[in-house]
Amino acid sequence: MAGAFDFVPAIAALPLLAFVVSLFAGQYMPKRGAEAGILATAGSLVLSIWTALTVAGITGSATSYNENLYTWVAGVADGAVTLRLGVLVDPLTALMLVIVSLIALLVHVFSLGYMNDEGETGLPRYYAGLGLFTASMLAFVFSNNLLMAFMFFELVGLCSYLLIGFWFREDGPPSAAKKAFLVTRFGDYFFLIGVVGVFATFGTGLFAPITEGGTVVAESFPQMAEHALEDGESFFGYSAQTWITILGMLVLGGVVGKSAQFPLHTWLPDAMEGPTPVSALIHAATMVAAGVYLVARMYGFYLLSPTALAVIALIGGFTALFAATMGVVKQELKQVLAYSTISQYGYMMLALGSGGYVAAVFHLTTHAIFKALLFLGAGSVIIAMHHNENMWDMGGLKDRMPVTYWTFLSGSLALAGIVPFAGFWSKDEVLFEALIHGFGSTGTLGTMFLVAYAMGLLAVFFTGFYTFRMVYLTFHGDARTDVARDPEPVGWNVKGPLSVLGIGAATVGLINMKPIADLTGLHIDFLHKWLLGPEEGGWPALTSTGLHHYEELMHNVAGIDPAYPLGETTTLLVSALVSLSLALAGVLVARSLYNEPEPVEHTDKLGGAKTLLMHNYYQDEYQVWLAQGVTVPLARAADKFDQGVVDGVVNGISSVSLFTGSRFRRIQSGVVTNYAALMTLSLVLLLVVFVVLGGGV
Amino acid sequence: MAIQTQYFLLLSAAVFCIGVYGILTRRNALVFLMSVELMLNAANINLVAFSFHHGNLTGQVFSLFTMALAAAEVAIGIGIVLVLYRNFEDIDVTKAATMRW
Amino acid sequence: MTTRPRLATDVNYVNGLAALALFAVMGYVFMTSELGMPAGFADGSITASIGYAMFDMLDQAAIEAEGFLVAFIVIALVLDAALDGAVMLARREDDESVVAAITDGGRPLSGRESDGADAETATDDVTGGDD
Amino acid sequence: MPVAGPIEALLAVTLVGALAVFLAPDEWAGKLATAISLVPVAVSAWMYTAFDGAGNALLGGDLAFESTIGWVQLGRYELAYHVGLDGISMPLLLLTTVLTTLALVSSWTPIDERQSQFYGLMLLMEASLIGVFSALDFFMWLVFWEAVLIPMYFLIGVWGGPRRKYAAIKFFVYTNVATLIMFVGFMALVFGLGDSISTFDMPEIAQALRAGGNLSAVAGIQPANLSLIAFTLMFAGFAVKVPVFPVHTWLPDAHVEAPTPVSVMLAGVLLKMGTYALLRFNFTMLREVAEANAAIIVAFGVLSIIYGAMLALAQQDLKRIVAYSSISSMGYVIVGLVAFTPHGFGGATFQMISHGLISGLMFMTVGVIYNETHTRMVGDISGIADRMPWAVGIFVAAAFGYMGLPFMAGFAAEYLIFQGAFASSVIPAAPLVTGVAMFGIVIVAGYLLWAMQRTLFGEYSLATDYDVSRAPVHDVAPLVVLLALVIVLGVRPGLVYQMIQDAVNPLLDTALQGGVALW
Repeated sequence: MAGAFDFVPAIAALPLLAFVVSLFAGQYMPKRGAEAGILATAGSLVLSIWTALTVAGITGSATSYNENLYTWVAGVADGAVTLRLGVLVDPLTALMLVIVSLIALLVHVFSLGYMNDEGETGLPRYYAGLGLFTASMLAFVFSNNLLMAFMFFELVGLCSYLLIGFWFREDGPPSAAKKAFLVTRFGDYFFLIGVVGVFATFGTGLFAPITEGGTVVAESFPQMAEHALEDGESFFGYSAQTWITILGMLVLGGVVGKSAQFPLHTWLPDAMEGPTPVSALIHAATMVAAGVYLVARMYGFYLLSPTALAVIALIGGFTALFAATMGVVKQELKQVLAYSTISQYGYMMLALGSGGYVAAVFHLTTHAIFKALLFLGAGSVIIAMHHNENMWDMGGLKDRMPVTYWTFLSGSLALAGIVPFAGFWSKDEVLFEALIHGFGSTGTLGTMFLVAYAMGLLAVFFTGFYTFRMVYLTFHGDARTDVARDPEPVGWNVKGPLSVLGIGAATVGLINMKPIADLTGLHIDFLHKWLLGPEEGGWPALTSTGLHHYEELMHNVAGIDPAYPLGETTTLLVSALVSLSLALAGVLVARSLYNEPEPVEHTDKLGGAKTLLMHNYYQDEYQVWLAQGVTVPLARAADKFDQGVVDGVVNGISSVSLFTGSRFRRIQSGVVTNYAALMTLSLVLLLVVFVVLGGGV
Repeated sequence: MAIQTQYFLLLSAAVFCIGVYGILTRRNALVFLMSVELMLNAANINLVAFSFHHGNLTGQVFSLFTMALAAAEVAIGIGIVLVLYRNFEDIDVTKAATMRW
Repeated sequence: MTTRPRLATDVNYVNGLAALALFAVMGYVFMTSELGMPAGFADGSITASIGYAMFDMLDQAAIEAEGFLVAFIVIALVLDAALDGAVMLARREDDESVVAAITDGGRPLSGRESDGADAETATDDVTGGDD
Repeated sequence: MPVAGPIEALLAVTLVGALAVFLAPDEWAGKLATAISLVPVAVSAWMYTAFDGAGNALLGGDLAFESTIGWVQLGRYELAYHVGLDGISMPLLLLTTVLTTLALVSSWTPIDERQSQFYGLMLLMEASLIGVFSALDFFMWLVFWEAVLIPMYFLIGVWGGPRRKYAAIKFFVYTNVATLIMFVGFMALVFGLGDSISTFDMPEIAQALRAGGNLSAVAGIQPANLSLIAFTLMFAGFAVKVPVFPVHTWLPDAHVEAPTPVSVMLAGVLLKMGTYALLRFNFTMLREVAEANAAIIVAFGVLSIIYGAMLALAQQDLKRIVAYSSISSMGYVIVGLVAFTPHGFGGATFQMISHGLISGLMFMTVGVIYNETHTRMVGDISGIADRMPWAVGIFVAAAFGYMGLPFMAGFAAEYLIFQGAFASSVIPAAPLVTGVAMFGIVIVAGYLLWAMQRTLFGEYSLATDYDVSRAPVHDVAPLVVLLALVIVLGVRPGLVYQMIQDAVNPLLDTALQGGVALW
């Protein structure tokens, strides 16, 4: 009987079909290809939900699935690895599939309002891009090995490029698209080395072992690494520990690029040049999550390297704070959201780095919902404002577009981390995990976690501040421009997705209310249980991607242990209260500064810091300098060297031969006498040589 | 008592070198032709000498052919000299220094 | 023709040294070589033998030789051709267009243009004189 | 064994076809040549399906479509007409026939004078290329190898750009001198082998060399040094054709001056002759020397990758950009070959095919844009995406293919090369070296994205006096075919990789010892 797992490839195949249909037939369709995309993503959503239900054990017996389906390159000789594409479904995959296909569907619907109703041209191209993106992203999610993940990782990068550059007639979008691809490519370069390295080291890139009737037929690379570590093997002249760290850091390069972490975060704010639904889908909810998802996917590998974990935590914590401070001074709506996205992914990295696997996945889920909501809300505002994104030109939109306002507010509360909205639960858990592991882990690792935690905690305040600065400037006060006084109305296709997500942002946090669970003893931490799996047997035994296994590794290999300085419950409450009060403080400061009919800019009070923040800490400047101030002159110098020296030698050789030729030509005077003399002399010489050599040997 | 072969060779070398000398030092095309004639005859001397040396008449027959060829060569040579004179108003071989004029 | 060919008197003696050197080398070689005494001819008429050799009648020749009939014919033809060539080259200027075409590399020279009729007669003459 | 096999048919059709096209009137020479060239495509496609070879041609594998005809006795050596295909040459042959047809179609627009001669020379070149990839007798191989230069010389020198004479002569002299050097090296081996070979048959020579102990001293040079010298000379000779830094400078000049279809053939097939020969001669016959000198060879490869890419970054001419990036891409082949791993060899050979298709596609696309704009300078064109959407779309796809986008042939090739090189036990510090070589994929993205942004996107403007309109169908059709091939091979590399692997694996069968390092 064909179960849900047999249809998993179709989850990606449907949007791929939509891509082809939109590209070639989109111009003949009434909605220019949107129909295909909506149908396909709806189909994907249904299949994803079915898959999730199967994983939950409701609609089938098997709760996980891991098969190689396609041999991409068969290695014939010994030692030649075989590269395959396959499907891995476990609770993490199922969750992510549902998130991605849900948001993709909503964004497709929203696009009807944002793109079709606005009379854009080139829509088949747009929907084709969305379709290809959705397909690649979903395929990335259910990839069962690292190479397949990389391949689709690159494809989503391509789609990101195509969609950011959708308005190619202007100067900005193509440039931003180029930057986005190039910066992520730089990260992917390290990722690719990592992929090659993993295959060369372990001969496989499987995330989870493949079993047949209970016996393992193909081991996964995290497991092999684990064994190698136990056996004290060495690879390429390094100890297993060092080598695993190196590989982990290399793969992390791709993660940092895609998830827009410091220092490769610079592309994401620029990427806001793309259409807003694209920003919602790609640059907030899904593609940017790919990096974090990848770390979660191969978490069993990262747990073997405490160094890599510390780096992930520090990058995450720093990025969370760093990006949040930049979000404080931005004037464009989408820019604020972009920096907020960077910051929030920083939290997820922080969680992963400090051993908070569930927290990271939880925050990934809630963030996908509320950030997609915020972007779509921003899109709605942008439609209303005739594509003016400057918040200082808005104001007072609250009464004129209530659906947008209330949903946007729901998302903002979630983002700021106000109880009981989604963001509170997840962010609190992230910080809590970092805190207890920081105290519990030994040596520098614990210190690193605490440093990262401190940065993350501080960022909570900024998050609350910039979120509500945005809300107040956009929706409250008096309308500051004519457009804001009379905004363009938005249709059902905008309000529908907003409402769905608005409710989601308020409620999705309920899936894992850990503090409540701990306090009351109720077992309502569903996500935790979802990722934990059954105690004995079931999918964790097959895939070894269960939480139990990770906790063992944390304890045994990485030396990460929880510790509760104030007792378990008190620590939990104090942690939650601290972060909540910081968030509220941020909100209140924003309220006091901007919640007035005619708000004024307060950024001047920051003094020198304002310039620094407005210029994004000169991150773009130094990266542009690296490209234009170092690489381009270097290329020019290489070109000069090539033209002058290398080719100069070639031309020099040819001119030497031309010169000697012109000299030798003078012998050819045309005078018979000279020829005769030369002949005679040569004959004499030849004879003398023969005589000397002893006569014709 | 016949004369040793190398003396014939020496004679032919002398005649040949006189011919070569003429070609090298003179510029007059007619003198060239004469010099070439000398060189051909030096070859003839060689042919006859070796014919005698080996007791085989082939060399002598060949020298006859050579004479015939020399005649042909002179005929053409004189013709060329005439053309040369027509084109350059002179028969100085150093004047005709290009293949095409 | 107001001038006539004269012997060039400005002789280049330096080049002549090459000829002397050649003589020295050849002389040295010849005089140091050990050829031994000549074998000489067998009895019989040398002249008659040459005649037989030329006509491939070696069985009648008194002295050893090889047959040269083909060479003889070839030489005859060459001589004939050479004489024709000499005549052609030596033809007067008036009807020289073909000759000029051969000797000047075909480049038309100003003042030496000849009309088509002349060229044709020249061609006829050349072919006609081929005997 | 039948004497007139499919290879003979290919040679006959192209040669007779070339003659027929030479005699045809200019008006329909292009159509005639294209029609004729479809025959080799069909024949080689049939050959692909009927391919029954196994193993490596030089190392005693079973050859497909083999035929041998004795020719002349040259001293001790017997020269023969000997052709046959193995898993390495079959895909290259297919590449040649397909690319020739597409290049012929893409010539219809830009070639507007002396058509019959142009198309005749193109077919002549196809014949020679087929010969190069199928010949197994050294003498015959050399004849074809040199015969390729002649049509190429005229194609650049007659139909080229303003500096065509310089470029054509440079190309000809450079590659010809290289052949001479290579020839000296090979002859040194032949003399060194002495009595152990009696023909110039490449399999016989290769097996004699691989067997070991057959080389004897020549002119006082000991066998080990002799093979080192021969290796160096042959490497130098073939490196020019590839081209490898620092003997690459003929390439950009030739590409810039050559008309589009000629560039396509030059980048698509002619460069592969160099790497094909390297694989057949240096890395098959003198494996131990190659292994001993792997550090130096891989340095040349890595230098070519990075240096070529850096040069491409500095160019303003679209064709020059692609030309320099070809140097970069061919550097990957060198790295793959010298790794001496299954995927290294296989990936390198696969890269020959994939680069042939992708660079051909790239040059054709640039050509289509040039046909409409009459300029190739990045600064002169902007925003043509509006005017010629399909051509631009394909340009973008081709550029991403060049950058190694997954599911396109370039990614498969490059990934396999990296995989092979990383695990190499021959290259010193293989992971590090591979990592450095891979940086090429970042630079290539840099210059192609930059060029695309400047030329394709933004507001429409053009520095020349032409009006850009949609490219004609016969210009775009070859692009579509090539793009489809690139994607098919990217999704299913096994279509050719299977036979490639079968042919390259015997190269690794026996470990040879005793190579002498250069230092």
